[in-house]
Amino acid sequence: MAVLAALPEALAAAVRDGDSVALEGFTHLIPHAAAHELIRQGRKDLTLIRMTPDVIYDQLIGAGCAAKLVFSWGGNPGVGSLHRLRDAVEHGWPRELDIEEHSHAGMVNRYVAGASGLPFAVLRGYVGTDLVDVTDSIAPIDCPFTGERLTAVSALNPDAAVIHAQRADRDGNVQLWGIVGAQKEAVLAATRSVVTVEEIVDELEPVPGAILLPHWVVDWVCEVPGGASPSYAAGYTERDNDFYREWDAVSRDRETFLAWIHSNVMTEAR
Amino acid sequence: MAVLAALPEALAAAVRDGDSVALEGFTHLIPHAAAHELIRQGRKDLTLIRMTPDVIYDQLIGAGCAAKLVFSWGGNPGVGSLHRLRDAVEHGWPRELDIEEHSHAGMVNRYVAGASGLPFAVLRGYVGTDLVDVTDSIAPIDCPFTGERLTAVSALNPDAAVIHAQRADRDGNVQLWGIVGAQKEAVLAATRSVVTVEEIVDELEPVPGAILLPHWVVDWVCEVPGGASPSYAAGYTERDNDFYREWDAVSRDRETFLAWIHSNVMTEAR
Amino acid sequence: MSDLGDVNGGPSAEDMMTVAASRALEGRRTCFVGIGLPSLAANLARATCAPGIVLIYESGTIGSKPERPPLSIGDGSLAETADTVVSSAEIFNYWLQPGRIDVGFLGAAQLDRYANLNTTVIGDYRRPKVRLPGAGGAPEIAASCKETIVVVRHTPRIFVDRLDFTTSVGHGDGPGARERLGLRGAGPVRVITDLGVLEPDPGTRELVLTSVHPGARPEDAVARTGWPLCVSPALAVTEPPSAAELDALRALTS
Amino acid sequence: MSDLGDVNGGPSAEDMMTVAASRALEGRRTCFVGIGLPSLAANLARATCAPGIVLIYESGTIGSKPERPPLSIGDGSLAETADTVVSSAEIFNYWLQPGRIDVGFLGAAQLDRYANLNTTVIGDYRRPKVRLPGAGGAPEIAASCKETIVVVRHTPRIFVDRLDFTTSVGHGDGPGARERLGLRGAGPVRVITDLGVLEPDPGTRELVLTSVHPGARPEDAVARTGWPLCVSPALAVTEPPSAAELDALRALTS
Repeated sequence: MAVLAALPEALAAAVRDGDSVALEGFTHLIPHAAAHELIRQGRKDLTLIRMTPDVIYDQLIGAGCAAKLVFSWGGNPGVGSLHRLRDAVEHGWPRELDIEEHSHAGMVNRYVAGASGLPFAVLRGYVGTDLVDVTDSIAPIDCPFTGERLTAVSALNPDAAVIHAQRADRDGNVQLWGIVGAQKEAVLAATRSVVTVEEIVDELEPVPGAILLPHWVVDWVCEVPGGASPSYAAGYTERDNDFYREWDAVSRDRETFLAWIHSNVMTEAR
Repeated sequence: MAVLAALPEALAAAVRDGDSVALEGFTHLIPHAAAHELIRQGRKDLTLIRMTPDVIYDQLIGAGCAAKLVFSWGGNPGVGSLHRLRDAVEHGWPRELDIEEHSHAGMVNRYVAGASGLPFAVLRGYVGTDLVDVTDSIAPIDCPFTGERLTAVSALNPDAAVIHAQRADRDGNVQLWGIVGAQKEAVLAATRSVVTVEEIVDELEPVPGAILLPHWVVDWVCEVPGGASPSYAAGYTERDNDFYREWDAVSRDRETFLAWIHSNVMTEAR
Repeated sequence: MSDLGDVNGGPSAEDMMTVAASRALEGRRTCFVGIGLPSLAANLARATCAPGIVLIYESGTIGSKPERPPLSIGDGSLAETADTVVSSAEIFNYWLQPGRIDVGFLGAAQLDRYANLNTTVIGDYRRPKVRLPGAGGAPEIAASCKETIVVVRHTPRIFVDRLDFTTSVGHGDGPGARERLGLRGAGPVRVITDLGVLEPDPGTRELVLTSVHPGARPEDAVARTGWPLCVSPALAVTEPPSAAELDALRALTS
Repeated sequence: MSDLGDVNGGPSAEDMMTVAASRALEGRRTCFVGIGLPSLAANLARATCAPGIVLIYESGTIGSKPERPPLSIGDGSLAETADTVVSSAEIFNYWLQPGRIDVGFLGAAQLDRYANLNTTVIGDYRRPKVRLPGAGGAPEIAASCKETIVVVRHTPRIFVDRLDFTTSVGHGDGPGARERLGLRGAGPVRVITDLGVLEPDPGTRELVLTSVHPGARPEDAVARTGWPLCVSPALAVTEPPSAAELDALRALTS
């Protein structure tokens, strides 16, 4: 049952050290403000889950919040590598980072299984790739009708899902539209959920292409205007592509990165 | 690639004797006009597929078009039994009707598997019911990660799917909204598809809750205003609940039924 | 048939059944609703004891608030008044299956002492005496909702010693059956009829008559049950419908 | 590096690669587009040889018609100009997996003689020299599209004898490999580089240089390939970019 709350309180209640957390979003509606709050709260040993870890996961990893990353594509879209992710994987800085790696099709089906109350999902995927050898949550499965061999992936049920959406009403019904990614599945698969929104409104006007997360499957709703920036919220904010380009330089160097976190995250007005 | 066509031509090309055909819809957008055209064309030996066979399936079965019914709930919603379906199953009139019976959850997952290019789907279902004993397309399956036993159902890939929608554009992009049921899955799972629409428009205005079937997955689009009546098309027509109540009396008696078909279907203006 | 006063325009046995069913939703947050009497009772609950309850229909509507109970579960009013409408695939996979819905409302053509249900056939499956509509959403509602409530008329044709076909599992063959089958919901917690209320015995899981409606006698229930029905030593009498309940019911059905 | 005349403001090798890639979409109905050069080429095709082509992005947009190629595959312009936007689950399960998409466009950090691709790591998987972004949608694009086209620069770092990691399967270990693995699409039909075009030999499935771009020499391609590259006896020279192609390209990138 959704509770309207301030972001620090909601995240303190929803995300604890050692939790598995999915801050989902496919380029659109990335929950930057929530990720920064997790860094400020000094969360440790998180298992970070996401199809497309980008700048906020680079920041969480570089800030030492993560023990493990479960993902399918980790990059700065259209720009290049995530240098903090690379530094963690290649050199163990600031700490070793475990990797559980899938394809997008596999990751999204893991969320679907989690949202559906199933322990696994079936897909045509991975066959002939080396992912099968390095990832334990992939296994062959045979069709009981045709005998055909397919691939199973285990369900994802994060301890917490954190997403950003355009708006919610005062009951906590959440509405989002545009590229909707795997956000619904992540929230439905998770034990706890926090949704930051651009605004809280009296009435949710229907919007073409919008999906709704009913108040009774959401735990906390926090009004955080601009909470996706430098990502965007269709209808509210524009993507700051320059920020993503500039992040490449900021993140290449450990000291520059730490200074950036200090100035832009740790001292950000709460 | 969608072709705009007249309904008789489209159905003559899409549905042949002996085909498996899904005329889908969940109370809303039931393709009555298309079903009547199939009766007029004298189709035989069809395997009729649908989650919720209602009056049009009663008519197709009573008219002798069907050899088999694959379904999960066959009734006149809110009214009672389908008497033609009952007569076929209980007394083999006008011919024997094979039955392949599922639950809604199983049927819809069979469509999902078919639409997804998979030979089966997995669900929590059927366990402890007698459906397991009478239906071959249900089988146990074990999770390769947890060992838990679940249920598999085989995919449905009808030879043809026939649905009704609110509208299409001149390229054949189809838009439908309101209760959307399993129509998208039925079309994506089928080899061929026919969509009747209330109107063909120059431009499809976005509508909240609407789904779109792109022109390149639809084969024939036919403008048939009122083609769902006495079912309804949200935003265009209202459900004629009286017709459904009156169908109970019409369909109880074989002669009354045949006379109704003669007057209302066979002699209907094409 | 018990009769609370049809002739005087008072509540009928059917009204009492509906009201009793509506009361069973008090304190519940979400309800998966079948069509017919369950839908009427669920909407009555929304108008009386459970104003905030979220009604979910298997046609894919979540949070429907119809002014009148619809003839069919696919009525336009369910979609128009819903918080959201989802596909058939989504309603069963994302919403029903994981067990996130508090209570499921079911009817049946046959019910046995463990509240297992038949909605498939009377007689032999391959050449039945009566071909019923079939399973619909019931098997998975019965499996997955946190609890289920069954609403049926109390007649010997329905309350049978042995089902002709098991469409939906209640308490299976007794204690531990649901756990052995891997069904995650608690199963039927109450059967509401036009005569009274039955609840599974906590030990044997067999249905016990725990309440009779005003004007109905436990003997009537026993006589209309195809197995030796146990009557609770603490048998209660159902609180009669209040004026507010009857007014709300009339407003829904007038 | 071949150079078609950068100094004179004429087409660069990069332009030639983009134009050649765009031409590969002629006659195709639907294309699953990766980001970067594939997206630019796909949108160039829409502006030139394949005006009706339906572009599908893994962010869930179907029928996107952006005025400019987006920086990321989740850009707002892709959703705003799309025929429809679907969830991540739907784009992979209903649209990509069943093999209904004609052609998939892929890039890679490493490619071998059978057009198998690596986008995961350079070096050892557990302690890599370079950690690359990973698989994304590529393994299933490579498996499921009716055909795939790979667009990469022709350098020794990319054209390797042996992949450090197989992220996406091309022609596996040669003839019959895709069938043995149960991959239903035909796999890579063309590799387009800044030097020319490679196609799998119909018998051996090994990539053969079948065309060089104007100004490029087959020796350049052989020298930049980590295995003994076969050159087709019928080696063609790629038609240079037309004025219309270059104008359209400038309009997209200016």
